[in-house]
Amino acid sequence: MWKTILRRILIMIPEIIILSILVFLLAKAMPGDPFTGSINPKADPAQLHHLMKINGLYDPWYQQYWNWVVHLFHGNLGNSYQYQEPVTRLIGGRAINTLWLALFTTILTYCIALPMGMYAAKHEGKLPDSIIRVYTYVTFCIPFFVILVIGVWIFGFVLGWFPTTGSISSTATPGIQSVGSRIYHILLPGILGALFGTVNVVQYLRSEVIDAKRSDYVRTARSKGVPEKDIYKHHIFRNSLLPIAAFAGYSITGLLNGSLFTETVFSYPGMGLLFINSISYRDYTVITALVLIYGILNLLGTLLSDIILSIVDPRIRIQ
Amino acid sequence: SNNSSSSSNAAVKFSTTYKNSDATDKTATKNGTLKLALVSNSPFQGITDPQLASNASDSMAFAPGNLNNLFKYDKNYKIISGGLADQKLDRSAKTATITIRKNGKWSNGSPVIAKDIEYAYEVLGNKDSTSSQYSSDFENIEGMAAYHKGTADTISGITMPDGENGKVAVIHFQKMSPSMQFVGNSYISQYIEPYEHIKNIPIAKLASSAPVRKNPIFTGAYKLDKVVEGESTSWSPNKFYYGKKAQIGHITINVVSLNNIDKALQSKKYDSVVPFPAASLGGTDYKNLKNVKGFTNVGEPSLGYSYFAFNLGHFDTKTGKNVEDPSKKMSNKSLRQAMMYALNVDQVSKKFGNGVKQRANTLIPPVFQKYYDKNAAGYALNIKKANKLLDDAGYKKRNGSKWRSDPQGKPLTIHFGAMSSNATTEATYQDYLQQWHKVGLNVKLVNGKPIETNSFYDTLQKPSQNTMDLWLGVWSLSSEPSQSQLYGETAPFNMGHFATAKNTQLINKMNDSSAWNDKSRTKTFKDWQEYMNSQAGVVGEQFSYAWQPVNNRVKGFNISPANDVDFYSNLTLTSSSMK
Amino acid sequence: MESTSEFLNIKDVSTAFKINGKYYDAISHINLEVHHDEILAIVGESGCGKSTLATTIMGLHDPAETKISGEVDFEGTNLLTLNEAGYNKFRGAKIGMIFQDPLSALNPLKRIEDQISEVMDYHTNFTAEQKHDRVLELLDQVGIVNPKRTAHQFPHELSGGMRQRVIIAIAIACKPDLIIADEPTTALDVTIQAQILDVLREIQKENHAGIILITHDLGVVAETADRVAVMYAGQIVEQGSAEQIFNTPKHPYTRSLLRSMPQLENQNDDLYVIQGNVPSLQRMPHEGDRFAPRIPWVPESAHEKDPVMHVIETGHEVRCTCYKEFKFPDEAEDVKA
Amino acid sequence: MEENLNKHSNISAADLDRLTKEASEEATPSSAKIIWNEFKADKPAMGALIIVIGFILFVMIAALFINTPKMMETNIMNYNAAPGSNGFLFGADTGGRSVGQQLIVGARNSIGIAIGLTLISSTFGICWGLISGYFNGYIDWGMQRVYDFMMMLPMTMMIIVLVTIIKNYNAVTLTFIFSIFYWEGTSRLIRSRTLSESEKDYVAAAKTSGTSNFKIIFKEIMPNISSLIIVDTTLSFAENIGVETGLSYLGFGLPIQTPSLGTLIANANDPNNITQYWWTWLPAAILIIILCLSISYIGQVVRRSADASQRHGITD
Amino acid sequence: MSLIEIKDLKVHYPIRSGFWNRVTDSVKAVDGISFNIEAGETYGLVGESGSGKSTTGKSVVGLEKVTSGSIMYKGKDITKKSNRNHLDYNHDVQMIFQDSLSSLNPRKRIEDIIAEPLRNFEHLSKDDEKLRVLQLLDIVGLDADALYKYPHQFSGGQRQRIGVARAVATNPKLIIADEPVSALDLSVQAQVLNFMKKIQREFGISYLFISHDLGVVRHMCNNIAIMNRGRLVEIGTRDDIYNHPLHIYTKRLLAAIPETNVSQRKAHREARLAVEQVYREQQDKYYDEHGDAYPLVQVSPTHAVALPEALAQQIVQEGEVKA
Ligand SMILES: Nc1ncnc2c1ncn2[C@@H]1O[C@H](COP(=O)(O)OP(=O)(O)OP(=O)(O)O)[C@@H](O)[C@H]1O
Ligand SMILES: Nc1ncnc2c1ncn2[C@@H]1O[C@H](COP(=O)(O)OP(=O)(O)OP(=O)(O)O)[C@@H](O)[C@H]1O
Ligand SMILES: [Mg+2]
Ligand SMILES: [Mg+2]
Repeated sequence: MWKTILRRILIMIPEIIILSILVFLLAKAMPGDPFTGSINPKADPAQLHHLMKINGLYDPWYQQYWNWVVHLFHGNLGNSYQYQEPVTRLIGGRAINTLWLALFTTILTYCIALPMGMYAAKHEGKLPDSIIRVYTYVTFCIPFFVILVIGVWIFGFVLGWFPTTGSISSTATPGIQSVGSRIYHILLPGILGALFGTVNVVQYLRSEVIDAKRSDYVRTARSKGVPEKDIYKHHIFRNSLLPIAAFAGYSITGLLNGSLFTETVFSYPGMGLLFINSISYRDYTVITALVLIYGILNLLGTLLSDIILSIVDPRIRIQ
Repeated sequence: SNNSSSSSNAAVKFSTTYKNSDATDKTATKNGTLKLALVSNSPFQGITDPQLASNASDSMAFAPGNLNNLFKYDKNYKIISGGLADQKLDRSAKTATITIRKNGKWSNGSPVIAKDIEYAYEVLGNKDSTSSQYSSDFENIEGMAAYHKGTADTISGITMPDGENGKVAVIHFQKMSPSMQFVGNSYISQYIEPYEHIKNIPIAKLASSAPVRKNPIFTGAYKLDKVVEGESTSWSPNKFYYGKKAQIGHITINVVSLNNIDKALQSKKYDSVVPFPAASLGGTDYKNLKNVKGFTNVGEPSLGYSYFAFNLGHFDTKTGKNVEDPSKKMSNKSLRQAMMYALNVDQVSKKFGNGVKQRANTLIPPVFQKYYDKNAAGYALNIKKANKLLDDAGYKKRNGSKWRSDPQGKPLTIHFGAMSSNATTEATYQDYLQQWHKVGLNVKLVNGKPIETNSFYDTLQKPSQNTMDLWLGVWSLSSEPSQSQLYGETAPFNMGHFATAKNTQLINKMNDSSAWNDKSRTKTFKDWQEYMNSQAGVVGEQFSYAWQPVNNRVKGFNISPANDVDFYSNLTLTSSSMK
Repeated sequence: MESTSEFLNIKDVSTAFKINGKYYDAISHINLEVHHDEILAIVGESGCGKSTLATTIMGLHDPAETKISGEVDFEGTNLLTLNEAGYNKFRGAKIGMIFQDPLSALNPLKRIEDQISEVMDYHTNFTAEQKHDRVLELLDQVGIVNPKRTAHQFPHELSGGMRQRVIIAIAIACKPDLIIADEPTTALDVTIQAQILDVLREIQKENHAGIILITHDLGVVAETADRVAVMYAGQIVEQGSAEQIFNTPKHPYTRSLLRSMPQLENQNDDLYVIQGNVPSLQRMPHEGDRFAPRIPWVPESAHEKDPVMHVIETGHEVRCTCYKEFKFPDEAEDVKA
Repeated sequence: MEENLNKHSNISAADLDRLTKEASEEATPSSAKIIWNEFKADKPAMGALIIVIGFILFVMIAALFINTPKMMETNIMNYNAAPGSNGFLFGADTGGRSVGQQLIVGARNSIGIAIGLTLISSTFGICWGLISGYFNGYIDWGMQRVYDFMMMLPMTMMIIVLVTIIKNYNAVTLTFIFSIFYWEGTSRLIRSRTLSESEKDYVAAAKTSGTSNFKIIFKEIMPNISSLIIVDTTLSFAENIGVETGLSYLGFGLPIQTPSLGTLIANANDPNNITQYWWTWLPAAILIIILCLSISYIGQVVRRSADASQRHGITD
Repeated sequence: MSLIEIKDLKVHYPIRSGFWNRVTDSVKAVDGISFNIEAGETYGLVGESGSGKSTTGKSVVGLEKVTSGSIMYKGKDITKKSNRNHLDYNHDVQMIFQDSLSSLNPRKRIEDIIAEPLRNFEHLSKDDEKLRVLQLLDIVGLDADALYKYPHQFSGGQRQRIGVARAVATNPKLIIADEPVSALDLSVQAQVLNFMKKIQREFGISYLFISHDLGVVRHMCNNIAIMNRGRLVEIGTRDDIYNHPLHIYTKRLLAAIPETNVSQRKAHREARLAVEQVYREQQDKYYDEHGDAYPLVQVSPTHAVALPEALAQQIVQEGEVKA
């Protein structure tokens, strides 16, 4: 099993290299440079050229790429031009925020979606099922940011239940209070994200359960005299939940995508917002690093899913 | 009140001060928290060192620390005594002598010393410095050029008569400039660096170092308690502050996005926003916020303005000078004037500015009360005149075309460059295009749509470009009003390459020896404004107010530049909860 | 063969499925008895209702989609009147069932041991240890060479024959009186089929159980069955002891089936082919002899209007009197010649 | 041998026509017919179908009568005019432009993008999935690596980067950019079905009948997964209508001169507009939801008719 | 010369494992088999599930990539694709599949299904083609109205006959029939077998008849090969195999055939158990040290068995004594 995982990771390496070159080139191809944006009378263009030069921005791209790779092997992703800070540290701080939020959203998604999906499937075709299906349809059809914007407006401003910006209150003292404050800040984005994220899980789970309900092994269980309740517990739910567990890895992709929106709407300083800002500042180093990190996270998500799946499903267990 | 706005078409009048008649509630003040919002769409960067910071968010986020400002100044930004240091200029000796007050201390209790002044120049001019604020003007300081190149280890032109730990620093210039009297000039830094605090850190790494980001020290009324990266700062009184002691127990500053600020203030999440001379709550915000209960609005003319510029030549990289090109499409003065007369900026300002914006009648904004020519006519809507100018200059509709062609009879298409922004600005662009179409000029947006900021400046900063014939740009100004860096003959930011002899002469005059005389300098500025208006090479579009609502529990809120140094120490609260 | 008491008595059972809102009989008016210590084979072509009969006895039909009438008298209880909980007392405990497809009938995610002991969870009060021992015992009993190892494996790790043995182990775990085996060997090779049938027989001997063996393979029937019921189009058309059915078949359908088997004697001849097809549920005729369309040369008059079972000798019953006049077309010619 | 065959046949050429005719009368309904029957049997689905088709037609035709440049002319005097005022039935937006007209043109543009995107990405994804699923070995391996790579790319980020690079993009370019990233889902689905379909004996039969691989893929396998293709395409169409809105919200969507449902809904990014000027964004949002709901409902019906056991309509 | 000569055919499927996922082992689905099929005969291939029958069949028809060995047809080795293309091989060699439903494309009408090989190999005019299809339908006893129907509208037996019609469309010389009747009911099975025989009689087609049902094989085949784990264990005429089986594996297969004579079932069962007993006890005698079958040795002109020479002779003699 470890061997297989290791092999999978090795296979990823060329993909990551190609991605890095691609991203690097694309970032360079964007019009402007990190210093154009800071146009104000105090900034002497000569000084900007000087800065461009000492940052090697006039070198040919392969040279720049090579330098970047060399630095990368020293654990250095370069400096952010905008934030004048090592990219690793900058992203490190933001990544924690994004991952907090993502983790919370994931947990919440499953807390909401699992009962919903199972309930709907158990009462297939009846009223609760219809209601849940309508819910999933409608949520599927509303663009994510609309959910966010309206959520912020209602729960943040009108009702004032939740904070609307940031990741932590500025006055929270370290310790319990600051953890509490962090949780308080991710509640609303987390709930809204989860509301959106449930759609896939509910639909997937529902069809899994319905398939399982009709399967031969459930008929076998019935013929063993297992009561209906236990059939659901031991056979149907268990068998349909396992593939859902593997879904968690794939959902990383969706969460990361969503982070661009959630963080923008909530001014939540995570990687998504950092990306949007860095785009307008042409902060190459940050853009490159973020795309690469998101790409790697996507890869790891897939890997994670495969691993979970191979753990829970004996049929595809990796030796 | 210290109302600087007397422009005829501004609908709203702001006071720079919120005169709160309630009594200060001592306990509420002592235990309370003043909550300020920092309006920005992106997290602030967290660079507390103002010389290294590259955008305004940081200076707002760390404003209660007073950003290591050396000088106190008056409402015209002229340096006066009474700040952390006093400055004395000696024109004959070509020196500036800066003397730190005896009780000047950093917020960690250590004294402010002469080396702190000198080190500011070293940080700025170091060859590895990441600061983008260095400009060739600083090479007016003796030895600065050598230091910047890396051939000298120190700046020979800065001396410390009492030694590094003394209180006096003397700067030797090659040439004195009247602008040195003003804060924000490009010869004398207004900042100091806490040398002892940061001396062990290579200048190249300063911006990312802990003393700058994690545990910075300040000279202002408040000291930093905590910074949540990119999001918020919180402050408490600095007991080492030399001046009036700070009174409010805590100040917090939180980043709030432009989209959310109205709602945030309406729902009383903040007392006010961090005051900043060029910060802008726009006209729409004003419309939404002007009547919110419990708040009073204060404002002063902004340090920024928007302008139309025409592409008139190119930048000669060899000589380092802007050169006009008579063959350019927009070289015809009548054409330029006609285009400006065709616009109804007044209407736009009224509609979208809701009174906090007004048509710019000149290129010096009203915040510079002394220099601003309030009587300049500028370009108010006058279609008839526009048509006449065009007709007279030979821009006629030929062969039944609905568009005017150029005097040679060739079809004329003018490319208008505009930056992408919010819906109202983009509606404004459309309005301008329509106005130009009304006088028969075929004006089109470059690429058919507003251009994203970076691409916009990327195009304009090329030494020579033909993509944009005219464009709408924005300046946020330094508090020193000289124009050489914007419109000077050698200024790379003179992106329209407007460079007549008269212009060069007037701009030089702003800073030559005659300018030491305030009256004479004022006249030069007015002459220049008149000249610029007549040439229509660059024409102001809108001036605006830097305004903000203040909750009525706050007392002592005065955003006049003259109060800048003491702004935070003057604040108190009249109640523990927001009104 | 100690007792031959009947313990399952199926009386007039019909099962109808709802298709497009209408009910169609898949089996109609079935009467059958099963005795201890016997193997009753039910044979018939695909689609004639064999599985439906089995699942009806087991009560595995969704009541919303099916309509069942009649009586299934199992040791004095009419199963059809039971509720779900009541039924569960019988399923697995008194009645075991073996399904056709051995792969899909096992839960792919559970170990063999868990699947076998599950049935004991509900019908015995064994301790975990006892259950474990019993599982190994059962696996051994059904002829698995290494019970310990197999108990730990997952279904996909076993071959088809082994899976079928596991299913048998599940069915007999609680020593049921009745085992219903629905085509237990169809998916298997001849050699394995023979082994599985051996296992079934041994178990029956040990438990004195009655077995209903559903199959369409006449060879299997001939080898294993004590009594045989031949089904056609939802009805039983002939039943009797294995000897009666194979040596003196009466019903034209039974005779046709037997005749279409490749035999040593007619090696180079064509095989006999029954004309036409088994009618689908919606096209099932509800009057007259359902087999009549497939033997058109038999005169109309030979068929009863409402065919009933006729007793020919003890235990041997045939539906409809057409058997009396039935001759294969070529035989008829032979007679003429 | 040829004679042998003929000996067996007593069919004359004249009979041929008659037989052909008789046979074709007995022919089973095509899948289109089955789907149609399904719609006839399901009233709400019929309603949804009519709404969608009717709306698309309306928008396409009505948009022809709207002079877009004229419509997009600003009139700042009508700044956010309320519905019913100044002759604006649906109100006006910040630029004083009719929301009603923008809805029509915007819907046309959004639907256009959705159609284009669905066509391009589905066609590509289907071909990719078919080819990759049919051939095993290096072709499949290579195609799977490309697929893996595409899956790794953070979609929205890449689109934003691309949109930033391409200075002069419009609806068409945007459609193409989206297409780069939207074929994966389809290709994955199609591939897995193709894999299982390729195992079936009719493929082997076609091979032994001398049919070329290309023909087997597109003439044998593809029709067999056509119901899957139809369902997937319908559902992606529903999804694609909303694709551009998100980017417009982030400010990387269509330029303001090209109205779309996305640019309209993006008006909601200012919380003030949410209540104060609700007409600038709400109708577009509702429109998207209704369209998307109807289309996904249609997708469900199509899916049902593809699955014979769930059909409501009588087909026999 | 035989119609088809199969020589030392091997088909191995790679098993990948280890860190680099390299081929470390292989499934020897077919592991060196040789036999010839004569024109006009039905050659039976019998064995347990997984013994490699289908793989052999697919290799002969060209659907499987062969690892080594040769299959000669008209003097050319058709394991090479170029040779197959050159000969229009599948014009002459066709296949009937086990699962009649899956072997007919459910989206195609019968006309198109049957015409498919015609369209590829014989470019006929539209009318000629239709005529041929009708003739073919006629041959397999289906009505003309079948033309426009879809496969699912037919019963299993009818579908299998359609499969036969498609296979004979190009007048092939050899048809590989891979368990053509094992999914069918008894009565339907009879139908299909009858048609196959009829067509053979009329067109002189050869069959490679693959089955694990020895009853059916006996009914159909003149020559029979018994396959066990990728190798042949016994080859012979019908009489050789059924009446004089030599290899224990063959005997075991034969013993497992259910006895239809009810009165003899007890005896039959005992006989079977006896064979099983021998099979279990004497495995090492009949298989080599790897558990594989030995190479074939000829014991009579028609009969060969995979045993060491000496053992083969011994068993032959024992058999004669018994007989
Ligand atoms: N759930 C159901 N709904 C509708 N019709 C059904 C259902 N189950 C079975 N049938 C129909 O009932 C008839 C009898 O089916 P059944 O499965 O009992 O036949 P069988 O004799 O077991 O056939 P096989 O040998 O193929 O298993 C068939 O025509 C079948 O199509
Ligand atoms: N594509 C494949 N990859 C790996 N192994 C295979 C493949 N195809 C067949 N095998 C293996 O080759 C062996 C022979 O398979 P084959 O299908 O030829 O057997 P068979 O005799 O036809 O069996 P059956 O009677 O079940 O059809 C089996 O062990 C099978 O698992
Ligand atoms: Mg059945
Ligand atoms: Mg096979």
